[in-house]
Amino acid sequence: MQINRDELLKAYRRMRTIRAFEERVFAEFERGNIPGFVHLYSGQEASAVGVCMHLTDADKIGSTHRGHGHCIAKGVDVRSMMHEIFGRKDGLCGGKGGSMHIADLEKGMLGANAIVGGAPPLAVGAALAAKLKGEDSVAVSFTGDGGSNQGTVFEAMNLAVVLQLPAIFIFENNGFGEATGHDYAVGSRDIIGRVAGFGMPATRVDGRDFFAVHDAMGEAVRRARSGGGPSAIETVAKRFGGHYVGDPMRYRTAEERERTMRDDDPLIMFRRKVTDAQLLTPGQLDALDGEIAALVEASAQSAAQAPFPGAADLETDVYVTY
Amino acid sequence: MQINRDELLKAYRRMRTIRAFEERVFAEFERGNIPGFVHLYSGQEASAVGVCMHLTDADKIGSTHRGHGHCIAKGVDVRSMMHEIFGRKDGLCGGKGGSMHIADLEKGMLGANAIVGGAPPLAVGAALAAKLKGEDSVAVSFTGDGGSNQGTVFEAMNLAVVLQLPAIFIFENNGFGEATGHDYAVGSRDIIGRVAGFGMPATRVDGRDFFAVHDAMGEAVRRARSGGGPSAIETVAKRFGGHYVGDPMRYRTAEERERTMRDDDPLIMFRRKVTDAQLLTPGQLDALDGEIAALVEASAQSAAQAPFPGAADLETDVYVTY
Amino acid sequence: MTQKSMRQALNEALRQEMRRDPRVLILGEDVAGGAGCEGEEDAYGGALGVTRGLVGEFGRTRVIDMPITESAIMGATAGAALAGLRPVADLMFVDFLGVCFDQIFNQAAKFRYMFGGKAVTPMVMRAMIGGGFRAGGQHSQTLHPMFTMVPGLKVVMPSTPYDAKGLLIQAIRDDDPVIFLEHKAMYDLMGEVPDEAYAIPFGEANVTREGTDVTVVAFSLMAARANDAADLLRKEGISVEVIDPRTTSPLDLDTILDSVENTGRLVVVDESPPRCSLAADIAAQVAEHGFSHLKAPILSVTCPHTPSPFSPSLEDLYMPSVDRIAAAIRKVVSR
Amino acid sequence: MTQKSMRQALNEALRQEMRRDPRVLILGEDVAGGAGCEGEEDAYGGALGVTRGLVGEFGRTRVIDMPITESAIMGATAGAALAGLRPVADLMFVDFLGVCFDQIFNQAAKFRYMFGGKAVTPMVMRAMIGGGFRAGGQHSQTLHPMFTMVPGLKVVMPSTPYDAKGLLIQAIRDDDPVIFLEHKAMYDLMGEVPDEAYAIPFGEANVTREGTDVTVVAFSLMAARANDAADLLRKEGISVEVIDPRTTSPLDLDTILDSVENTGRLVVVDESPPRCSLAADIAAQVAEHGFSHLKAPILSVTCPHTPSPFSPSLEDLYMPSVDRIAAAIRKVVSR
Ligand SMILES: Cc1ncc(C[n+]2csc(CCOP(=O)(O)OP(=O)(O)O)c2C)c(N)n1
Ligand SMILES: Cc1ncc(C[n+]2csc(CCOP(=O)(O)OP(=O)(O)O)c2C)c(N)n1
Ligand SMILES: [Mg+2]
Ligand SMILES: [Mg+2]
Repeated sequence: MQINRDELLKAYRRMRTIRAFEERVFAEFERGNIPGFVHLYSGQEASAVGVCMHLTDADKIGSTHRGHGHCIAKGVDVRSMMHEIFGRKDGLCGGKGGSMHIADLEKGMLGANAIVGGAPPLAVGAALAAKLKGEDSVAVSFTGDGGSNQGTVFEAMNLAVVLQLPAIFIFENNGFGEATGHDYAVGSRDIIGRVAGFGMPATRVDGRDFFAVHDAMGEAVRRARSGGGPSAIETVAKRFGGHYVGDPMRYRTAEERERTMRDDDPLIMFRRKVTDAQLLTPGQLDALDGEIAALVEASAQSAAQAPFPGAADLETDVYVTY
Repeated sequence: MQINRDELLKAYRRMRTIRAFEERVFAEFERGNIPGFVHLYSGQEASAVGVCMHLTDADKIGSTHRGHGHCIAKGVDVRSMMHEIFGRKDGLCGGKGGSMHIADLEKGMLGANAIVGGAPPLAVGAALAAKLKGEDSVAVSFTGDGGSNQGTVFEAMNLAVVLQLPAIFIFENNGFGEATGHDYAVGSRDIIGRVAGFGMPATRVDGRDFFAVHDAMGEAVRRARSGGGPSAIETVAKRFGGHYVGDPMRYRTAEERERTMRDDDPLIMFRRKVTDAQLLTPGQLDALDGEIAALVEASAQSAAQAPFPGAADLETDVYVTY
Repeated sequence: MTQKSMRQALNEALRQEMRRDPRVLILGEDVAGGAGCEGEEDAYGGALGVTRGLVGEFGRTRVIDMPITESAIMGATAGAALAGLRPVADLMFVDFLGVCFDQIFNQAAKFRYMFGGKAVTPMVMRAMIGGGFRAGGQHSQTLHPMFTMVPGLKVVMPSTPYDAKGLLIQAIRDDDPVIFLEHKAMYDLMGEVPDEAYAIPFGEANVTREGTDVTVVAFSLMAARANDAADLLRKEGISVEVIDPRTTSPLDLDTILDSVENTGRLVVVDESPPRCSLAADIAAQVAEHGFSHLKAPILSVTCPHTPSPFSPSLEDLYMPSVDRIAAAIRKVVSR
Repeated sequence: MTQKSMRQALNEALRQEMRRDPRVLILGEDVAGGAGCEGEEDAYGGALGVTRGLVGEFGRTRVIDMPITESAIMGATAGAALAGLRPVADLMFVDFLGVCFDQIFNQAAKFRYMFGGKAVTPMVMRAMIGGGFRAGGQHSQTLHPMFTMVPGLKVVMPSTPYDAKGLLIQAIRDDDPVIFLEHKAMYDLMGEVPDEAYAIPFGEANVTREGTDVTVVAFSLMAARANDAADLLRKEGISVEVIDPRTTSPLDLDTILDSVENTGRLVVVDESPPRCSLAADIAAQVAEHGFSHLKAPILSVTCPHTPSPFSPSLEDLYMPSVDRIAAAIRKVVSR
């Protein structure tokens, strides 16, 4: 475990923030306060955070429809996110994006993406920019198990290999693409094996285990920053909830879901590891939990009160000039 | 060599017909008698013929922009093809398709395709139809080395594996995609290895050698017809000419091209093999050459005299009903 | 006749055609759902439940869940059609056409012409269109003008459960590639729908309100809103004729021209940004062929030239509303 | 000023901008050519030679040959632009948009709006359009209406070498995603082109012939044909004003309306099938905003509602010709 106490606290803070944020989003959605489609990340926190702990604001990530976790892991402001998801004028994207299009370019977050397979080509472009500018930054794309079949993703990987770009492809295998099992949709039943055939180092890790993800990503980032080209990582961790908030989840059994939420919780696993190894104390973690709860509470409170955008905002922000 | 004398004659006839047909097309194009873009297949004859010898009219093929060879190998009428390429009203497609869109659905030829990566999804659909109808027919798609990178191709392969369809993916590695080498554009430098990762049997064969192609295809077809699912074959054989007729070919050296045309000619290789093994006599082959030369001559003559389509043809054939 | 929702009407059309013709099959992501999962089969029945129950009757060989690979789906649909099936593909959100458009517009739509009239490609592509779900820029578009533009495609946009059933049956029986666009805000709309199968021919407009002062042309959800505007304006003494052409390609221009001949005025409502829209298309055809009847400028009511916004406050301003339609009608009548 | 071909003008624009700004780079299939081959570098310089010579000056890090993966190319272009470069992608034939449209219309075009005005995506997508090459259904389209329709995109269609250079420089300097459409039949067209760099602003039409009887609006190759028709009709005593708006989005509607105010008559020429075309778009805008000036129906001269045919005899009938344009002008003037 080559990671110091401050970093462990930061990792836990981010994972817990994702969880708390999403639990609140779920509740607010159920209450009718959040419009549109919302896809929750709970259960997969170790993937986003294990990956993004290695990244600075200069590094870029491209995300999916299930983007809250990636945003928070990348350091995007939670309050602005909440306002955006509530559709408010002072949200991160002025209320024009919403959950599926949250972006924060200053943080290197190139956007959630409501098109499955949308982000990998974009991340390859960002990696190209880094290489051309002679920077040592990297670009990361997140794709689901379902999305791993999309043609755009394969094209992006090939291009990254051809140009030897500092791009890292994360495949988040959470068991399902909507209501379809990954073993059905991925003909080879081996996402990362198929990826390896594209000619880049590719590893599968336990996506519930922050440390496993963190280690694999560390290697991929070192490789990319030093000109060693692209890599891929498959993180395996089931989502706790449905595809979207409101999904009746008939394709899962109650037992399987309960088992998952009980045995596969990345936060519990993290807490156990760091307290067992006496790296952090339960008290430290509890204190963070409280802090985060307050932050999320305040964000939701202020979001609910913030004004909506109005007619004057409808036609702005389409072009820089027109 | 599990192939009888009649079949050998048929194979030679088809390979020679492709060569003779294309030599004539080249000459007619240079003379200004053929409009549009024309892509020649010379040098790759053993690929199309080795593959299509196993197919009946009930089996389907989907082709590329370089489709003459596939058509002839599939048994499409040479005269109608020539008329089409000349843009005449009695051409195979009424002059509406041309070289890049020749199709003959009665022969199971689903069309040349001017979109790189266009055919594999179509072939998968044809394979699905065969399976659903309970027929034992198969569907084959041809793709180039350049096209092997296209997302649509990867998607099609995955789908064929998921649904275990009688689809066969032929990758014709002729060294170049336009003016780009395949080792550059295929990041893994291993087309068929990358394909194997999709979860189907995949073999690379010498695409100059009819017998090698024929053997590999035999196995793939048996597998497909008996419900064993999809396969892939990479046939390696350089094209003799440029990407299109008129290509100055600056990306090749004169020596390389001469060497290729001298040492890698599938027709010469075939002739040597069958005469060495005393399966066919030079006289038999020469007789076929003569027959084919006459056929091509007659086709070109009649094409040059055939009438063009006119105003009454412009707006027909868009819909069945409208 | 029984009251049925648009969703039920569509489901019934699919079921009846699948019973009638074994060549009809359904392809799409989660058209059944539950493949490779521990839970139930038929867990989704399509993203918004239209195909629910069909896998139970027809099995997974005819209701086929697909990986998230729209190019492969559309291509396989086209290939299967060329090879003698009559597939109905579900593209889910129409916004996804961007990842598979080649198979639709360069392949399926062009086969017949490029192959000299010898190809028959009987396929239906169902897709959900439209705003109102607060789904943002990539899940709220209509995109019907992009399909209408393409020679070789037919484009259907039903506005009632009755039409939805009859038009979908026609689409399945039709020998050409058909894009069938379902407004996602209309699935729960109720209406009278006969139990038996019936087909509504393409290219025949429905005059849903007769009137004498102004002609309003609108499709899908906008047809409903145009009817509401007409009802509203009747109280103001304005007599509005509302035409729902039901299919954008072929388009029943004759009915529109006949109406404009009577009214002299035209408003076209289109849930789409304005440029190269269906509103523009119809306005232009009338400005060419019905010019002498026109007493006033042709007005269009469309979305602005912006992507679809997420926030409810913006989306409500974005989509043509009954108020905006009524205002345009008042304006054109005052000329 | 020196005479240069359209091809040279475009090449010069790229070269000068690449010299000026190190963030400008070129991505596309065979934009250099020869990668991984035994023969020469720069073997293609783009399918029709527009980028020839640039790899020699700027190297393979700035003139990048791409695998045949248009979604990756367009996505990488958009991603690179978001990350601070100013890429110029070569899509080759515009017909290939079908395999990469999502990255153009759902991604690049929408970033700025969806991200609340915070994204800047300065990218140019060059593509070859149009008929005349006998290239058949999948290599002869123009497809500019599909781009014009999309909020967030700018669309350029130059008709002279002079305009081509100035508009391409503007496109590269522009902060929004720009589709730059080059008619493949015009690369050898010669014209006066200044040696130094200059930018032509978007949204400013060029009145290429002044006239009083009828206004003709046309872009790209059709602008040339419209000018020829105007010259022809001058001899018949018909005074034609020809407007080439040069960009379809933004569109200089004011210049068109001013002209129609004078002439009272409008013909729009568009190398595209008619439905939801740019011809329809412009006709509709004039039918709304210039109605009171109109003395006659607005006529469109377009391709028919069919795919592009291969045979020369059909393609010549398919594309709007000088004769068909002249006939439409005569017709509208006789009213
Ligand atoms: C191109 C495209 N196709 C389909 C969809 C609809 N869709 C949204 S999410 C999703 C499932 C994605 O599964 P996966 O990639 O495993 O991600 P997860 O939802 O499990 O995080 C689908 C099919 C879409 N948004 N875009
Ligand atoms: C989608 C698409 N992209 C690009 C092209 C232009 N193009 C036509 S053929 C070709 C090269 C294809 O190379 P390969 O697949 O190796 O086939 P080959 O020409 O060698 O037979 C290219 C780039 C196209 N027709 N379609
Ligand atoms: Mg998943
Ligand atoms: Mg090749």
